[in-house]
Amino acid sequence: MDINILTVFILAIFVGFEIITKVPPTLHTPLMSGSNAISGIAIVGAIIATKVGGEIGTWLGLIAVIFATINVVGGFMVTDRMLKMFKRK
Amino acid sequence: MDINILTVFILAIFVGFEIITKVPPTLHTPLMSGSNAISGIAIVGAIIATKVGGEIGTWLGLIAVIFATINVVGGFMVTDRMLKMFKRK
Amino acid sequence: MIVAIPKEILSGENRVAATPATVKEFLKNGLTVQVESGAGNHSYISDQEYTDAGATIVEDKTALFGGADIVLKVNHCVEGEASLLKEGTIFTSLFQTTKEIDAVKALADKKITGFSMHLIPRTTLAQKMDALSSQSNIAGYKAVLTGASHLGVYMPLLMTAAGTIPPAKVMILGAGVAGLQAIATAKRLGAQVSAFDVRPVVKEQVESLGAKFIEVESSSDDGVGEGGYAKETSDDYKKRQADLIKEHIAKSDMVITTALIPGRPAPILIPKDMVEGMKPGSVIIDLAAENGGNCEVTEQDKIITAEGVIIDGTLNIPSSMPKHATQLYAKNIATFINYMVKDGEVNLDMDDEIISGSMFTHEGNIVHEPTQHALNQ
Amino acid sequence: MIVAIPKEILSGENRVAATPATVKEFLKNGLTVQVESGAGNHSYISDQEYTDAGATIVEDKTALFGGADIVLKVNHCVEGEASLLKEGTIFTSLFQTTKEIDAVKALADKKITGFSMHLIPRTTLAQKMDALSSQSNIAGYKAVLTGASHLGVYMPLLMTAAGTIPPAKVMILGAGVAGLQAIATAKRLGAQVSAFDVRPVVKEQVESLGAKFIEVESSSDDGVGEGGYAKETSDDYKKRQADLIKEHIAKSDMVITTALIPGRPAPILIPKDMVEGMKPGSVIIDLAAENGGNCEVTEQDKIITAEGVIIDGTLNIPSSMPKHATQLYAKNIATFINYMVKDGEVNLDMDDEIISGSMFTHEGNIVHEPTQHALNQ
Amino acid sequence: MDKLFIANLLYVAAAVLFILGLKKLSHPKTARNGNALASVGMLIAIVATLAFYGEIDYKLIILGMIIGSIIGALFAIKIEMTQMPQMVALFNGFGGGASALVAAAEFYSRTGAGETTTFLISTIALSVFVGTLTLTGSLIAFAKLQGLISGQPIVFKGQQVFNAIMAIAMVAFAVGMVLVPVNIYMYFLGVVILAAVLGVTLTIPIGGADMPVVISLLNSYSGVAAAATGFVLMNNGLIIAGSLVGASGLILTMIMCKGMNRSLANVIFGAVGLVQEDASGGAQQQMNIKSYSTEEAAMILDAAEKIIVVPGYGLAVAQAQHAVREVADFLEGQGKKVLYAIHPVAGRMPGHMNVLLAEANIPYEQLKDLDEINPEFEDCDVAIVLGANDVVNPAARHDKSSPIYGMPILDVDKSKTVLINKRTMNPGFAGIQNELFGFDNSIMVFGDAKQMLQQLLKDLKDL
Amino acid sequence: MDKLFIANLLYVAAAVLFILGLKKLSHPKTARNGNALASVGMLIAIVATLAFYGEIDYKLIILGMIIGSIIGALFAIKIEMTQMPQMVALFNGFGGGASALVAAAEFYSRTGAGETTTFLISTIALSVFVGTLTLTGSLIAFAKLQGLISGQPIVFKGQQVFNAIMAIAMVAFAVGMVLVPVNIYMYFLGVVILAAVLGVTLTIPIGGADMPVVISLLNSYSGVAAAATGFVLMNNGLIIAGSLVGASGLILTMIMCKGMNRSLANVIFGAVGLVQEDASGGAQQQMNIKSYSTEEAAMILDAAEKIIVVPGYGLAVAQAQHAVREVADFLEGQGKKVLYAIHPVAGRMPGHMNVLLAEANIPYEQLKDLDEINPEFEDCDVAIVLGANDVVNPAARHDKSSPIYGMPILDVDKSKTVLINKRTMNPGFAGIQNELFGFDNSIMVFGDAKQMLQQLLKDLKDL
Ligand SMILES: NC(=O)c1ccc[n+]([C@@H]2O[C@H](COP(=O)([O-])OP(=O)(O)OC[C@H]3O[C@@H](n4cnc5c(N)ncnc54)[C@H](OP(=O)(O)O)[C@@H]3O)[C@@H](O)[C@H]2O)c1
Ligand SMILES: NC(=O)c1ccc[n+]([C@@H]2O[C@H](COP(=O)([O-])OP(=O)(O)OC[C@H]3O[C@@H](n4cnc5c(N)ncnc54)[C@H](OP(=O)(O)O)[C@@H]3O)[C@@H](O)[C@H]2O)c1
Ligand SMILES: NC(=O)c1ccc[n+]([C@@H]2O[C@H](COP(=O)([O-])OP(=O)(O)OC[C@H]3O[C@@H](n4cnc5c(N)ncnc54)[C@H](O)[C@@H]3O)[C@@H](O)[C@H]2O)c1
Ligand SMILES: NC(=O)c1ccc[n+]([C@@H]2O[C@H](COP(=O)([O-])OP(=O)(O)OC[C@H]3O[C@@H](n4cnc5c(N)ncnc54)[C@H](O)[C@@H]3O)[C@@H](O)[C@H]2O)c1
Repeated sequence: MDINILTVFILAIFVGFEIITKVPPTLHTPLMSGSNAISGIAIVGAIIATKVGGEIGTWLGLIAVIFATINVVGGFMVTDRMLKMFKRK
Repeated sequence: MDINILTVFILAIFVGFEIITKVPPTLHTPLMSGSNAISGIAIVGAIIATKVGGEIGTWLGLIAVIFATINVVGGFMVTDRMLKMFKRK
Repeated sequence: MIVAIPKEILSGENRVAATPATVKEFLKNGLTVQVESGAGNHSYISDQEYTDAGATIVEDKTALFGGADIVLKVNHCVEGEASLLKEGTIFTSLFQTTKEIDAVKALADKKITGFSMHLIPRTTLAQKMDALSSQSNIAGYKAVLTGASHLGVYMPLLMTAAGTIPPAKVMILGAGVAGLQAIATAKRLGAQVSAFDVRPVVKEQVESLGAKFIEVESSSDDGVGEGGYAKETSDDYKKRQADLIKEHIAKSDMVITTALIPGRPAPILIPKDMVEGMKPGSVIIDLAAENGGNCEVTEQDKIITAEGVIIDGTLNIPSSMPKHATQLYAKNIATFINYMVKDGEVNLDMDDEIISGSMFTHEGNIVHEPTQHALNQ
Repeated sequence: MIVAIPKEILSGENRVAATPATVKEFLKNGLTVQVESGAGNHSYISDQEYTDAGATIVEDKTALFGGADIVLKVNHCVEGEASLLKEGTIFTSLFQTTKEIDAVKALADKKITGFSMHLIPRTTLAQKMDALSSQSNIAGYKAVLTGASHLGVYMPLLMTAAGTIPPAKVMILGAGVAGLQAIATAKRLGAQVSAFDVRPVVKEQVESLGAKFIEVESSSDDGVGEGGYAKETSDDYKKRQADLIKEHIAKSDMVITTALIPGRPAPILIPKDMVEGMKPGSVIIDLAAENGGNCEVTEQDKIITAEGVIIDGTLNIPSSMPKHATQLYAKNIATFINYMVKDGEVNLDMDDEIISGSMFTHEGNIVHEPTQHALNQ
Repeated sequence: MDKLFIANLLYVAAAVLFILGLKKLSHPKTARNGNALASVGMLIAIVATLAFYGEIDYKLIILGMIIGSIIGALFAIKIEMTQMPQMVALFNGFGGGASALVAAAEFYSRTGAGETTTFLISTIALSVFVGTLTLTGSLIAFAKLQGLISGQPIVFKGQQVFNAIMAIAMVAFAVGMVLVPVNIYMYFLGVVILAAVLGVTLTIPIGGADMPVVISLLNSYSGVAAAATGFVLMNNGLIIAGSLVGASGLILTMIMCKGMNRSLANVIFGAVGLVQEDASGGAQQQMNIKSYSTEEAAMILDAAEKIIVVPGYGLAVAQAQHAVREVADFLEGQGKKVLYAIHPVAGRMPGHMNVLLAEANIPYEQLKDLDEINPEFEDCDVAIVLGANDVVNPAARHDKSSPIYGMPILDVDKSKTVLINKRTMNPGFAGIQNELFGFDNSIMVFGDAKQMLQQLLKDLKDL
Repeated sequence: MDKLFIANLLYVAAAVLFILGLKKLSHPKTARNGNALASVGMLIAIVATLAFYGEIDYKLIILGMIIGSIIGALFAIKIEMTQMPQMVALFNGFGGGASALVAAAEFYSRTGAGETTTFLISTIALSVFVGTLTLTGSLIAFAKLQGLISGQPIVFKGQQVFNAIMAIAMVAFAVGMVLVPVNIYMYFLGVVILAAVLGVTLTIPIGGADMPVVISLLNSYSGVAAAATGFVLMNNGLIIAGSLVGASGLILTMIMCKGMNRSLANVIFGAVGLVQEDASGGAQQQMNIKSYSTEEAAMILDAAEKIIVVPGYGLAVAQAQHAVREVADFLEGQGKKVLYAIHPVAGRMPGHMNVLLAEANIPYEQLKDLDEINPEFEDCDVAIVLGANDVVNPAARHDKSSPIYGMPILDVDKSKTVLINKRTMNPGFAGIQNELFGFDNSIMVFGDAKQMLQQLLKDLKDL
């Protein structure tokens, strides 16, 4: 395994730990929702999976694409809807 | 160039930006001093340089080792001395 | 029905039982109001103001009393007044029924329905009618002002070019309504205030006003009885408590006493020897003077100096602040009357705690236990 | 040198010029102190306490005056006292030299060196000797207490079961030392306080006590002269200012006036018609009564009621708080004397602002300009 | 430069956008922006993959993406605001599921091609395990919140032990996958099934107020799953984004736990629900008491514009007059309107509240008596009741049997939210319970008034 | 696994320690620990290089490290506490120098070996440029602080233009290195020389209180140099640690600028010194006024144990009685002793301060009059003078010509630190200047007393 990819992994964890420090309670749910949408990055994997595979891989990949797209599209949209509510008059 | 090393670089910068958020003024100098000692990491480069080189490289490397060691040893020691002062009675 | 507001005849009484505002309330409730001419003078209310509010001014006291269905006064029924009333009239005032036995008898004989504002139960609901509270509150406030005027020293701490003036030490004995207001007022003026009362709940109330509650700290070395109670009522405890109070009084610049026990003479909290122990120039305001005083040396309605200590036994202190005393009392009594009156008619609901509780004569009988008791003695 | 402390003979004067504490200070500075028997009675200081501090008690006034090098009093030199003094004696008291011209002459004739505590310069350094400040401060404090006692209403805002009591409105005219202390005390009691003074610096001081300073807002529509000044002294401005004050006074429950102009009669700030405009039962405490009063209706040393308004012109208010009034005055005068005395000897340094400034007679001459001026008129 | 390099470069750009997006998402003012940034990042990542990742079955993918988009968008648009939390749970489950599916796809194709390095198999096992657990756990959370199954914690005896055994078994299967290639498909299936069961059994004992914490934790898991998948595919984008979400989700979970005064362990091991039950099962006679932290109270106040403070005897007992003024000053400084409602019999003597508030120098103009203030509650956002009880007891209005029936009270319940501070559920002077505390718009913040207000001020400043 | 992999793994471990170390260094309680962690990280990095990086000239290196250690240790031990800042500057210069030297060594050997890829040459140019600039800049900073050259800002006409031209020239040389390999050595020399000059000319116009900011910035630069060197050597350890330091150093620099109310641009472009001069050249007649931010004041108070508050008329004007109580309450809550010194003539009427402080309910026991408090200043850590002036004017003690000569004053100057708050340098009631403000142990915090105290409270809580 490439050492650099491990380094990337470790540094990314650090960044993840550090960027979230203080979050007002009202933002707990939107932040959760937004970060959930980001975890839809699995879509990249899903796209790649469709190509690699034999039969099973392709079909699993398709379902994965659907799932991940729901996560991404739904996630960002729901988050945005929540955040719209907070706008101060 | 390896993409991962670039990724590492970018992530490291993010970490650097994120870890320092609020520093009480009394710690400004010690923190500066401590992080200065870390920049003595050039010592690693210096060690490597001694090997690579022809004549010039080696000698430049030696001076670099001396410089970097001063930075590292002096840096950490001075930082520690400063921090010792803050200990509450 | 006609509500009559006579002029008070006890000397030194500046209050009156109605204000233009309460007159309006009566009218709104379907009653008619007659006010004796000049009744409001001492409270800075002119006859004109009553007329403007809708009352009729009556010059003749006999006519006023004789024609009234409800008579509202501040003081109890003074000699001769009872005889002017017609049978069945409702008479309401601040009436110390166990003390003014003769007046009670006169009312009972005339078959008057007598209510005393003294007897209104101290419940949350009845607070709007609680004249004892409203008048005690004035007494507590005024006591501090009078005391501070008597004092030869400043109340607050002052650090000046000519030296540091320590804050006056004020001690309040009895922290009921008057005592609490005295605490608040003395604190406002910057004094160091401590207080004592026999009721233990009062401690929290005293402290909620930022004053110190004087109490013997339960020494932990000699075991404590069930929940600490046994010990605290022990003789030793009582003695130490008394010593502590004595000690505090000796250091005080001003002592205000308000301790009362309903229906009984006021307890003596400051015997003569304690007065002797006080600093010359210090002041005692005895708000219990009317009931015999909490200080042994107090003389009713007099300001005396004994052993260099100024002892003020002035009676009827609320009357010295007539505008607000009248305003509050009138509101209390009007709330009470309007509570009984529906659409212009009185409804004596004997099941009602407030109505039955504050009634002392009815249809020729004395219906208040303790008053009956006092009569029999 | 002998310092003599006579008993005050003006009626109603409870103060005295020394306390046991200041006696000790004199002794430490090498002086001898003689106190007239009973001098401290009204201030609750016994002869014994003076003796304990190191003073000698003298029964005979003539002997006391005749033997003294320095005589310290509270009041000016009352009839007969001057004749008892020996030539060259230093006499110091609260002396209104422009008013008590005869007494000044008597002292000058006797070649007495006279100092008045009234004339001590109002500098930062001299504040320890500033008896005017210490006594005015008492007056301001006491004025509020007396006023509140006269009032028919509460000072603070109270929201009670029998209705909401609005805070009393108190207006202070003249915000020197007495006025500022009156503001502070009235605020302590919870009143709504506003104040006015002719000196513009006072605005900040009034506001620093949390009270409102009454002033005409400079309307921006009609152009402002150099830095706003021209306009503010215009007749229109003055008129609007007067109207504003009148308006405030009409709404006030209590007005305390303290306005003085050194060496001149007090300005009339409340003419009769303003009194008429006030609510019945409201109160005016005129601290300027001694100098003629700020209220036209004020009668010196009397409490009167005019148009339903109580007007208190009581004189010598500090004397009604004798313990502290004496303590502070004695400290002021002792600081002044000890300032002049080095090792038991008086050193009259005429270059010293404080010494020369407060001297009014010396070696047979009247050395104080305005006094000289008053004498010539 | 080769295509993969470009793709990777774009992944890094996407990652940077994710980082910035998450940062902004945690500040109220920039949150919406942050979400937009993150979504742009996602777009870049997707485009990069489609454009530079070589032979892909575009038709299939476009089909899948269209289906997914429609479903996702429909859900997101149709859902009601109150159902947001379960939506997040559902989406999250899909995300976890996708990771697991990708890993599974890789598993079949790579093992089919004979690749069985320890690294590959173990990352696949991890991805499948975490992904599947996330999927089933999220579905349970969704079902609970949506009311499909009971929202109450469901517990049974030996649950912890059962879970532990399952977890151990699953790890054993995973180890088996690596060590015993012969049975690899069987073991794989075992891992999938056990992970699915674990997802259910770990989530089912949690309920009520703790659900958000669980969802947040599951969100963190889905990040971990994505990262693991990233290692399977050796894909930078997945690794960075996945570990970002994994780490930040964990932090968020911990922040949420702290806000509820719980430890994370408490939540993970399903003990949460039990504690919760104890606290609410007390003497409150059917009242549904909502106890909030000062932090949450601060958020509520932050959103309010008109606030009415109702002081009572408890404020005096706590001597909190200065503290309340500080809080009010701060709120006014933020442009809010603050009034004080003084009930005529609040406290223990006439004018008790006046004495108290005068000491703290609260301007008289802000003090309103009963008649003045009662109409004001209608359009008041938050009424803060501080140590008052009898004077805000609605029983006085309707309960003829109540000893205080007929007394006029402060109509705090008319305001949008009633924030009540007292130390316990004990009654006040009149000795009677107060139904107000259980009203839908009532919120309790327990504690001594002074301490509570001081903490509240701190929290307000920290927002 | 191959050796390089192990070395790289250890570098990552070292980087993690650096990160944790820096994090801990920014909190007072963990700072020392953090420093230790970072030094362990460095040890790991060094050992990893020595052990796993293949053929190295151990003898030479050990020699170099011994020499360096001795010099570094001697400096670190011998130096006085007051000289710490210049020490940091010096060490930092060496660090930057080392990076430049390594890059130079690589330059000679790699170009010697015929390697001249754009990437290599440009990273070398960057490393040499930043490293050299750091070296000379740091040396100037050291010299200034050590008093070897004037600490005052040194400015000349056209400085900015000169610097700009130099910078452009240097970039041109660097581009030359990449594009015109023939003249590469000449261009290289040009870069080195120009960088050295730029280091001097950029640092020299800065002086006084701004030096720490410059050192911090140079520290950030040395990180950048190390990172650039890392790219030259394709070494993970250097890249991570270097960019960490570069980024965190920049953040720290910005924090420091913010604390001084300056923009970073202001510092970098040497305009700082000029502004500084204006501020101190005013009407203060030779007094050396130290103006602190509330944040710094908060730190000073944080370290104090006994604090005496000295209120004056200004406190009343600002109506800051409640604010001062809040601050005092907070400090007491931290176990500190707080007293109030009431001068008899503070304010504008007898007892003015008493009225004021009573309003804020400050306990009488804490108020001390002149005679009581003056002996207390001796062992007082901080005296906070709030809007008082005449009553703390030491001229009253010694200056016979002063109108207040002879008045007893509060001996605030006897305490370790005197923190004075007022709005301007205007005099008080007596109309005279106050020499106290220029005392060595005096610190001014300008502003309205109420606002200042509110900010101070916030800063105290943020510590
Ligand atoms: N105003 C008068 O003149 C007067 C005179 C006598 C009686 N009363 C009666 O007193 C009552 C006044 O009503 P109210 O609403 O002001 O008071 P209340 O009904 O007595 O309620 C006060 C509440 O404050 C809470 N509390 C006590 N200490 C506290 C602390 N340190 N921090 C936070 N909360 C605290 C108590 O609950 P916890 O124990 O759970 O904390 C209590 O429930 C009325 O019933 C009135 O009739 C009034
Ligand atoms: N106590 C008495 O009875 C009495 C009576 C009359 C006169 N005095 C005299 O008054 C003086 C009292 O001394 P002091 O030290 O209390 O006062 P001071 O010497 O008058 O000084 C007050 C200082 O407060 C500052 N200040 C004003 N407003 C401020 C605000 N909002 N925030 C922060 N600072 C503010 C002013 O400086 P900036 O303008 O720069 O802010 C001023 O220098 C003495 O000279 C005394 O003799 C006293
Ligand atoms: N329910 C209500 O809403 C309401 C309204 C007003 C008053 N109250 C309550 O009624 C009670 C009586 O108030 P009050 O002012 O009329 O009382 P009071 O005038 O009858 O007595 C004054 C105080 O003296 C105290 N006292 C008696 N003997 C004493 C002794 N030997 N030493 C020291 N103190 C002694 C009493 O405990 C009482 O507190 C108070 O508790 C008050 O809170 C209730
Ligand atoms: N230097 C010191 O340390 C020191 C000490 C004490 C007093 N002082 C100052 O001396 C000054 C005088 O104080 P005082 O109390 O003896 O004053 P005072 O008794 O002579 O007069 C009282 C106030 O009345 C005001 N006044 C006069 N005419 C007025 C009018 N027509 N309308 C309204 N107000 C009018 C005056 O401005 C003054 O403020 C004050 O400013 C005080 O601060 C200074």
